[in-house]
Amino acid sequence: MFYKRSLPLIICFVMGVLAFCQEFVAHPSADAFREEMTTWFRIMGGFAVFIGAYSLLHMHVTRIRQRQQGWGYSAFVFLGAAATIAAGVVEEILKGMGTFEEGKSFSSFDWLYDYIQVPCGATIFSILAFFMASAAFRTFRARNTGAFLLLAAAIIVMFGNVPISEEVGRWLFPNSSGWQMIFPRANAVLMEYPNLAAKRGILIGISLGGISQSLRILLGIERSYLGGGE
Amino acid sequence: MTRTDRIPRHILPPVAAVMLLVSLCGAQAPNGPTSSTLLVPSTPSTQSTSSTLTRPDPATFRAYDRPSDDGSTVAVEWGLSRSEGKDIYYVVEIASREDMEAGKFKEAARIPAGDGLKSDQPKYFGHSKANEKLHYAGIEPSAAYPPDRAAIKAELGKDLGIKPDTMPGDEKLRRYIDNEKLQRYMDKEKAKRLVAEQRRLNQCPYYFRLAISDGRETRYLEENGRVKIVSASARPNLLKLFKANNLVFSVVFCTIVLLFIRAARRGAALFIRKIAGLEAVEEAIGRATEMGRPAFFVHGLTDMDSLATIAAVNILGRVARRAAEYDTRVRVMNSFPIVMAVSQEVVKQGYTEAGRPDAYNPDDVALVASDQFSYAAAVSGRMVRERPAAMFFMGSFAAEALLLAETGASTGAVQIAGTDAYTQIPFFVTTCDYTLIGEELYAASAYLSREPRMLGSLRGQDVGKAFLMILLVVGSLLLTFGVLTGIDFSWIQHILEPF
Amino acid sequence: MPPIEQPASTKTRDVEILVVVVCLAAFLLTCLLAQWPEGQSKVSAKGFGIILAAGLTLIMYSFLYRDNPLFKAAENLYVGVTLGYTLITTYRLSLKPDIIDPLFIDPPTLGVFAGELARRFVPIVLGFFLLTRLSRKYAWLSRYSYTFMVGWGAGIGIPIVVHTFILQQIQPAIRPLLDAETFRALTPFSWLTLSSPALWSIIGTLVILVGTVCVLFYFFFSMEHKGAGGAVSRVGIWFLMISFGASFGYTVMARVSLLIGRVQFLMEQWLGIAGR
Amino acid sequence: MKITPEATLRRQEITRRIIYALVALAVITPFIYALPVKFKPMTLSKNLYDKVESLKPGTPVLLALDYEPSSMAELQPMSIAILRHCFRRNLRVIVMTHWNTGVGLCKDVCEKMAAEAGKESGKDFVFLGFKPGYQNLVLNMGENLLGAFDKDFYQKPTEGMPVLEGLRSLKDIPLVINIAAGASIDGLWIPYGRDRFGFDLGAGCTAVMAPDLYPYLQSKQLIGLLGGLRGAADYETLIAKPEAATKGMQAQSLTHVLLIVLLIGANIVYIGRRYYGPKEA
Repeated sequence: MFYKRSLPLIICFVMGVLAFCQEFVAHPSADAFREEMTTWFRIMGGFAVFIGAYSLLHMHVTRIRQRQQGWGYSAFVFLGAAATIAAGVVEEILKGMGTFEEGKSFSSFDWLYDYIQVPCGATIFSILAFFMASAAFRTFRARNTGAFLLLAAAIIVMFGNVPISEEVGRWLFPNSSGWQMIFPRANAVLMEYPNLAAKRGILIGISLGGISQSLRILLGIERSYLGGGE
Repeated sequence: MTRTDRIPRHILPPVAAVMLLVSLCGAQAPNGPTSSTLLVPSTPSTQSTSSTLTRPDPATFRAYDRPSDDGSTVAVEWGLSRSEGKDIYYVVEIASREDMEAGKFKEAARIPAGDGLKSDQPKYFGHSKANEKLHYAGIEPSAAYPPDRAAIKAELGKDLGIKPDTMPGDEKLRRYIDNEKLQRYMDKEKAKRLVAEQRRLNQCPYYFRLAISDGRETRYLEENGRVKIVSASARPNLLKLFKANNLVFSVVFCTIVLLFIRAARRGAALFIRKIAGLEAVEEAIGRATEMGRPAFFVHGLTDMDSLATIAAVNILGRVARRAAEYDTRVRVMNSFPIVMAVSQEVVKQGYTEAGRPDAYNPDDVALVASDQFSYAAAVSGRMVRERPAAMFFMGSFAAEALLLAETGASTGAVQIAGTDAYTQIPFFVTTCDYTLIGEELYAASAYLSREPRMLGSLRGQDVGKAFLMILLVVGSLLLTFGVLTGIDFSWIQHILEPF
Repeated sequence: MPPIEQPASTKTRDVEILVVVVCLAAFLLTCLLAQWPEGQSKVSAKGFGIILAAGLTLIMYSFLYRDNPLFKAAENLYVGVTLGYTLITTYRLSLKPDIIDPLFIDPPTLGVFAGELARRFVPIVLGFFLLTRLSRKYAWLSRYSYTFMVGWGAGIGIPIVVHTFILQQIQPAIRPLLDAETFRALTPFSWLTLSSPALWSIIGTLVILVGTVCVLFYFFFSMEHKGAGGAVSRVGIWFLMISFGASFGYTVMARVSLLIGRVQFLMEQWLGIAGR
Repeated sequence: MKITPEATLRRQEITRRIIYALVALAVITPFIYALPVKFKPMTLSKNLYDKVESLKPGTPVLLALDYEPSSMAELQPMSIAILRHCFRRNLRVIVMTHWNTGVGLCKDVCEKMAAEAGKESGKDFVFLGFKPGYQNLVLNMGENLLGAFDKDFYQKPTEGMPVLEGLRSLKDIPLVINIAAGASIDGLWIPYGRDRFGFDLGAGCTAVMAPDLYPYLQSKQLIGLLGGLRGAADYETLIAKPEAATKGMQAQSLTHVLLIVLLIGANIVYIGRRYYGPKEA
């Protein structure tokens, strides 16, 4: 129990206090300590990736084993991962043998990245552009004053941000160069005053919440990071 | 250097008290200025009697360890001269002990007159008015006296057991050691030792003298007919005093939060305002009852370790209880097994509290799908099929928020959302009838659960917010008043200055 | 755990998919292991790549019509490739240069090896502890790794948050409504004209001040928002809504940009219709 | 009036698909018929450009490209434009990323731009690749840059590289430009980098994040900001080399107009119905 719960909480507290204090210490030993610790965490960061990978693979293994709906698709995850890892390993071996030249030899690893990962990754969130258009027409409504203000601001921003607003400005006010830029300027003013003020308010609120959460973690009041178990 | 002159006079008493404490701690740091003045016979310099150059008051010329730093810099300061103007500049010269005895000085800094004032360095010296009348140069001695690279290399070779005549690159060595590896290792190690050596050199005693020049003639600062030489060595200081405001704020704020958490644990009645979205929950369930259709509760896509999910579960407790009382079916959708288990427990408890444990159906709490778009598609499908009369979206959402809320709105249900994902709030606001924004979600959860941890933190944060709001309003008003009347209130900005 | 509901008709389909997967896998692996040389065969790797990329892009967009097997397959393939890529790059750029090279490749002498090992021993052990989270029995060991990281992060986080998000943000927010120079340059009533910069500067500063304070007050929970408080909080919500509107507009812009990026790819690289 | 769920559903599906088709049309048309678009760069973009322009040749600049394929449409044009500008000004360019899924994109843009400008890796620029650690990596670089990256992406030792000559830590770098999706700017480079080590920070971000960064612009924690594709187009205009982003502005304009029309039209009908139409049961 001591080793499983109390000692980790004590270490957390001690580390936290040390980390807090080194911020206020001018002595070079504080810098040295910071460098040492951040080197540690940088190295440990490399291991953390494997946990994420494992839990993802594990999820798909479970899906296949339990024959959950759409379990066949999980095979594609393994296919993609296996192909990429194989390509990467082959490349490392070739590099070790000296037959692979960076930038000259054909890299199947880069090929998989460029022609599978990049197009899929780049496309998946662009689908939302369609959904937004449909939602804009079907459901985004000025239900109350707040939503009205929101939509009005959104329209100003959406219009002011694209070049066509300058064309429209020129068309509406062919003679006054000040008024021609009215839409981009409206956008800038909206962003730099009311938007800034609100974002700053939110930011300060979140920060205070963040500090109190850090404090709870330090003192062992919040301990969900320890994971389950006793 | 006195460190009190960066602390403004008008200051809130508690802040002053803590700062005083900090100052006292700082005074114990091994940074006593080790400066002394030496006078050596004036060396004949290019002096002419027809000079228009007036030298600054020699009494103001001092060198000392710069406070609040890591021991890399010696501060040199002197008063303004009467002949400051264009083309006139000061030269600070530095010498080690041996060089000083031999009369050899090197140029360490060249400061144009009218520039390089001590008041330009509020980080180390504060905003005292007196600083505007002093010039300042921060001198890093190792720039003038760099470490001896050859010596470092020789020493490194000795440590590795390599004789200086078989250093890497040498034919003899290449025969039995992987030369390239050794070279690389030595490069790295040398760089490391160079830094250490620089640090050591910075902290040796050095001697400084000051000259004023207009490009044609140079006149050294003299005292009693001799060139005035001052000496000092840099020392690492213990505390960064310029961060005192940060320390005070952090400590005071953390203490307040802690005190409130303790108070909440002891059962103090901490008030939380009514939250409009929560009131609407009752209405929405009432409407679902009237229409005889179910209510949907959709969790966000984070596991049980996120604050938003914890808050969502607390709100689910209230929803389930009301639904049980009104005899309306509530279906919970989520994507993590742990969240599902907790949700089942909470719903069951809600039914039990309402006195209808038999009406609880564990199948109403379902794991729908695990990844983002499948989740959105699956939940949307159910919405369309079952046409719920009330929808609750609680937790942390990402891009799926848009899809969920859109489908929900198109079924005509009353929708209530709550999320701390600020990027998704716009979509909820335009598609839902009520939205709990950011911290409101946590507040709603604390309001319902009365959990001391959340309640205390919330109240502590409120105190912080109140303090900052008052500071903003009062500070701005005082500064405006200051501009109108000419009274200097800039200390308000100075105590908040972040470094 | 109750099983996720499953329509009966999908079962046969899963088997079909599996067959397709195996065929694809065999094809791809042959290509890869043969280290497909650029330019030697008639279909260059790049050309085939662009066709494949265009195909995947179109498959992704087929989700707009309805959720379909091809979309799901592409999505899962993407997840897999990303996973493999992450693992390999992490090995290449983190584990290899930080652990393997300095310990086993670079040290010229045994003494240097010992020194490097001593420096890296704790983080490597903690790194392995991190992996115990995957075991049920030894998962508690991973707590030691987390506790170091979380403790450090929380401790350093407090002063950094105060510095960056509170002091740095509050300090520029506290300022006089008009600065001393503008004030001195003012003649009576001149600031009342619409074109006077002083007037606009006062309004601007005031908007930021009022907005920040009102938004903070909206998130202030220790007081009922009634009367004056209610008014302040209402102004706060208006400011919030305007800022959400700005976020909304920018989010729409972002998604449209992503779509444009894909269309650009399809039109220019795949179809070869070069726009102007 | 009783409408079956199926009928409603079908009607909704049809509307939905018409709108999808309209959006597709709005995006594709400008690639076939070019629209005339002229625009003035925004002040925020100009500020960043001016900063880069003011640096003397040989000044080190760190480019942190923290994004992955999912936001490359917005950010890759920025990286291209900024790298081109840096190389044109003969700055010493150091490139890195915090995202391991973005390594390939960074490598691509580095190699292409270097080849275009005739720059040599290790001498004129260096691509450091990826390291895990996020804020710890930034702190680590702030103490010891070469310790954090003792080899570059191509596994060449960084010690002794001419491009890194005299650079011990982030304190020696006057300008960092962070092009980022996600919380990299306000979560990493401002608190752990800029505010501690004192360099100037310029940023390019996805449009989603841009509104959140305005407070830092006013407090001078950021010296300039490129927001989304528009920011990229601005930068391309500023360096007089219009490419993908500038071309994309035509489609962007058209699609925004379409969306605005849809939004306003639907809301006018909604408000009209709500105040003048029959009340819902």
